[in-house]
Amino acid sequence: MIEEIGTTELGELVVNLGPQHPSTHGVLHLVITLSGETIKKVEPHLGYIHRSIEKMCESLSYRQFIYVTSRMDYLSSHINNHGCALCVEKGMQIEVPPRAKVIRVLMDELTRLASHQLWWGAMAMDVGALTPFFHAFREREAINDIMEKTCGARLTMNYMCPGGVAFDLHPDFQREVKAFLAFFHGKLDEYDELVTDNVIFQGRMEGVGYLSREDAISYGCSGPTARASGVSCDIRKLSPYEVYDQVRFEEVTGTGGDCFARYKVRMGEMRQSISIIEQLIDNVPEGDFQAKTKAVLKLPKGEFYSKVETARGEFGVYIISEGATTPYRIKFRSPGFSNLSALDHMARGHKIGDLVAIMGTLDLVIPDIDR
Amino acid sequence: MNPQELKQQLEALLPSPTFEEGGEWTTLYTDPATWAETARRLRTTKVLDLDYLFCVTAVDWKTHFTMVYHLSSTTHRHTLVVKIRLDHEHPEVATVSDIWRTAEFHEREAYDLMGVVFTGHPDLRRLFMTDDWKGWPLRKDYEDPVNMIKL
Amino acid sequence: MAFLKDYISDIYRGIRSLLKGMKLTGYYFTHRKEIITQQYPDNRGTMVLPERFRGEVVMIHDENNEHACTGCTACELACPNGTIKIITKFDTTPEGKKKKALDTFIYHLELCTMCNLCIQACPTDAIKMAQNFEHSVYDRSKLTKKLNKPGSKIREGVE
Amino acid sequence: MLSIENIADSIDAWLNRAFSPSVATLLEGVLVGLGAITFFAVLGLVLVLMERKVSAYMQIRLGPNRVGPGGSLQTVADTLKLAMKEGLTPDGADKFLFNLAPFMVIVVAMLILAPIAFAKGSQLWDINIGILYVSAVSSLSVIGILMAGWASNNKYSLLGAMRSGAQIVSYELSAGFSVLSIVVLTGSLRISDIIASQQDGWWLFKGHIPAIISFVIFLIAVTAETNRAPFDLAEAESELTAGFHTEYSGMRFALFFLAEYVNIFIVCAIAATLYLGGWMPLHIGHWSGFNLVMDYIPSSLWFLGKTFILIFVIMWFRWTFPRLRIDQLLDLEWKYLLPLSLFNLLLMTLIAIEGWHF
Repeated sequence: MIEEIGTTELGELVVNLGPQHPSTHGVLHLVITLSGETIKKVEPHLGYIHRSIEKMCESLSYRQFIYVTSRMDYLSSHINNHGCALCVEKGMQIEVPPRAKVIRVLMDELTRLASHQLWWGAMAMDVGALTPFFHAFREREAINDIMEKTCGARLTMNYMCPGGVAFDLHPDFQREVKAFLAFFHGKLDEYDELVTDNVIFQGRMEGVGYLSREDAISYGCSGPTARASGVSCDIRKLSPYEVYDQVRFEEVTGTGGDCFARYKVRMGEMRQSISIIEQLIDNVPEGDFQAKTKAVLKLPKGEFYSKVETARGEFGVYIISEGATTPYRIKFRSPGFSNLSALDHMARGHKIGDLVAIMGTLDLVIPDIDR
Repeated sequence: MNPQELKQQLEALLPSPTFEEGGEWTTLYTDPATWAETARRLRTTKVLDLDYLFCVTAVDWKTHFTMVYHLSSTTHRHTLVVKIRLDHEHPEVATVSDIWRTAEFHEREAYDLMGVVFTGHPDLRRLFMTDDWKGWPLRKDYEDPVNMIKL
Repeated sequence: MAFLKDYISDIYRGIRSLLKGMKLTGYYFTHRKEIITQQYPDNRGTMVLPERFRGEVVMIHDENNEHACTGCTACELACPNGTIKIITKFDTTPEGKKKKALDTFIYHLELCTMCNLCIQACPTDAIKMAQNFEHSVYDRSKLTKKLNKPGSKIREGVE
Repeated sequence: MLSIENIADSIDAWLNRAFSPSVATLLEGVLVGLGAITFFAVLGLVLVLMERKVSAYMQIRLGPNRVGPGGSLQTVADTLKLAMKEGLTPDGADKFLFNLAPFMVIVVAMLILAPIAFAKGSQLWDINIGILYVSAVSSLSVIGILMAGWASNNKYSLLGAMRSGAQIVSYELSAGFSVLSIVVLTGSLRISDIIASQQDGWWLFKGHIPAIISFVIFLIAVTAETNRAPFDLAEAESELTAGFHTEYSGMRFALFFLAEYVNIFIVCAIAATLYLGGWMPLHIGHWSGFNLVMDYIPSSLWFLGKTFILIFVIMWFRWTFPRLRIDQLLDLEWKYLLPLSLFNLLLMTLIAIEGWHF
């Protein structure tokens, strides 16, 4: 890898962006070929945080493997856990109590909010505005505090378990969430004032990193990245799980396909998440928070696939079971991996600054890509 | 399109397709020799229009490999699972990265971790592992005394 | 002329959007009460952690230095990363029967991911999660802990 | 009244009493040199601390608050740390240019300090082409940056330096035109004359709207010239890690850092001199009582106050705005600022010829 770094015959500059670089949000390594400031080619080199989680899961029981998945997309760890729990429940045919379903959805949406807040701050930081990052963290911290009270941890909660959730909601949960939403409504307008409406920011976003609808589908993009190109792909709408078919929310889609469209989609999703939480927060049904399950779970022989919508897109869990207590083969379809594959296509012909902006709007989480 | 119709369409489209029963989605079996042609038909046939490849999995069954392709259509909203049985000694299958661009990365992943060779792939290299890595980590017979800890 | 009008209105809208942002940062600059910094080592005394917070695994001992661990190794089996190692011994009951009991409960804090599975697996609620989060030490071996206190024994009636 | 002028006079008198005139002149030269260097160091420390505090408050943080009262000694500690750190020279670097570049940048910054009037009667060098001298010398700093970028043997540095070159050369133009519009009004390039012409009111108020426009353009252009956000493309930490000074460490990095802040001070001082009357106190028409009170504030405080307000504005820009892209940056200059400032200069000339200003 070292020897290929240099200058090509055409006088193009080959630059290593990463693995330690401020804008890659982790250990992503991009080898970019530049002609002046213009990008000719982007080649991702992955694996700096590859832990082979799929292999690890093959030796973990169905209760244990769920917690490992928090370490993939650490920003939507709840949703990752949720996907795995759903897959195990599908295999075991466990009926989740209604209270647990609502709790799960509430937690998913709070996670999505927290993830989008972090993305917003990091996105603004990528294009050079440092202040929004701290403002975003203020709101994220409020969500983390709520999570901490109910789940006992701030980032890798391990709150979902096959059959429901690990604990009941904290008595303060509903009050605190409502207080947070009231506080956050005003802050979203501040987000717009500080970043969205800013003429420099719009100039950096509009027309940059265009991804057409066909390309978005062909590259297997999902989540806000694909929705900004006009692909309707929200798993919460297409194959609703838990109580998503009972709440009213809109699938936010854009048409631009550029960075600003992706930005707008995520901002819109934050408002939709707020609306979902508002609908559910007063309607948490009474009852059990966990179904009765056996101490040792054994999935019947067969194949089970479940997918959920994380903050980054479609997260799939594919379990192949041989009837044992551990999965025979497990495959995680991570949204970031497919979204990253479109990066080269989007970045060609743009400037270095645009590459950073595109990566920002793709919302890459490297452990999710490397697994 | 419901699974029944999908099956009928596939039967009309492909010469003597084999299906696997059970499972959530329609599962089609095909073999490495015809996969390239089958994939092209699945993608281009208007009634199927399977344009969205969302998951590519290689499974090591110790005696053979299975490639599992999860396909769905963004217009008709149906899902098809395609399975290909590969030889264990020389797992080799045609690439579909020219049909679904996302397959380029997914196939590199399968090559890297399982050692499945995709013929015609534009850039078949290690993806996660270093270029000089020995062995295929996700195979069942893979042993690595340094990096794998037995608890 | 339309070109000139667009040009000027472009400039006007641009400057307005910039001033709007500056107004917001100016607001935060002048309003110190919005500051959210927690001065961590100084606020140790007043810091309250939620009771569910998972910092480390501890074994509950009552005032008679008795715990509820039977040495059943359910937690050891539930642990995904081999954090817990239980060494059992055989006690002799007053009736002269041999009974399996806990000798040492070894807890590798350095391997623990605070996933809470051991707590859920414990049939006698002998262990719980504590709120302590300040785990840094200069010697890694200090992170391997023995959870049952010296001289402790199992509480009467716990099976 | 205690002012810099009085102190300088008394030192001069004492030196002339104690030594022969030639020795006294020599000692005065040494004193001024020492004074300038001390001023530089203190200025750097104060400005870095100010930047960190300003950014902290805008980002709802506290900022440095551990070293010294309220964190006031934080930058001193940082400088000590930087001084003690090893200054690495990368393999394959052009050692001579690599070591020269930071000094080049800092020397240029020091040179511009010469004609600036800090207070009534305290100016190091009242050269008759003062403002031209400032414009000319300030464009030399780009050579230091290009040197640093080229000599580092690092692609990020090279890209950063090239960006910086394009940027400074472009923005020199509109900064120059803004300066010219005041020169047109004053009729002199000498800094003391420019300040004296604002005896009865600052040009910002006397020169109608064109003066305000040229003031705004000047602020934008000098923000770009000093490589400050939103025009910090030369260092753009999210794109080029640290741009032209990626490879610098230790004291050489500190020199770049110091030069950046001294440059900010200088451009703000020049803006204050040109538009806000330098050390002239604020006078309003015939409010003699008010004017008397204003006169009572030392002239050095007036000067520093105006300069620091402008510095604060530039910092405010930095902590609010995202960064521009390189082509947008050049667009802004060539498509918006340059035509505007040309047109503005024309208007200003008209005003000056017709004598419409107050």
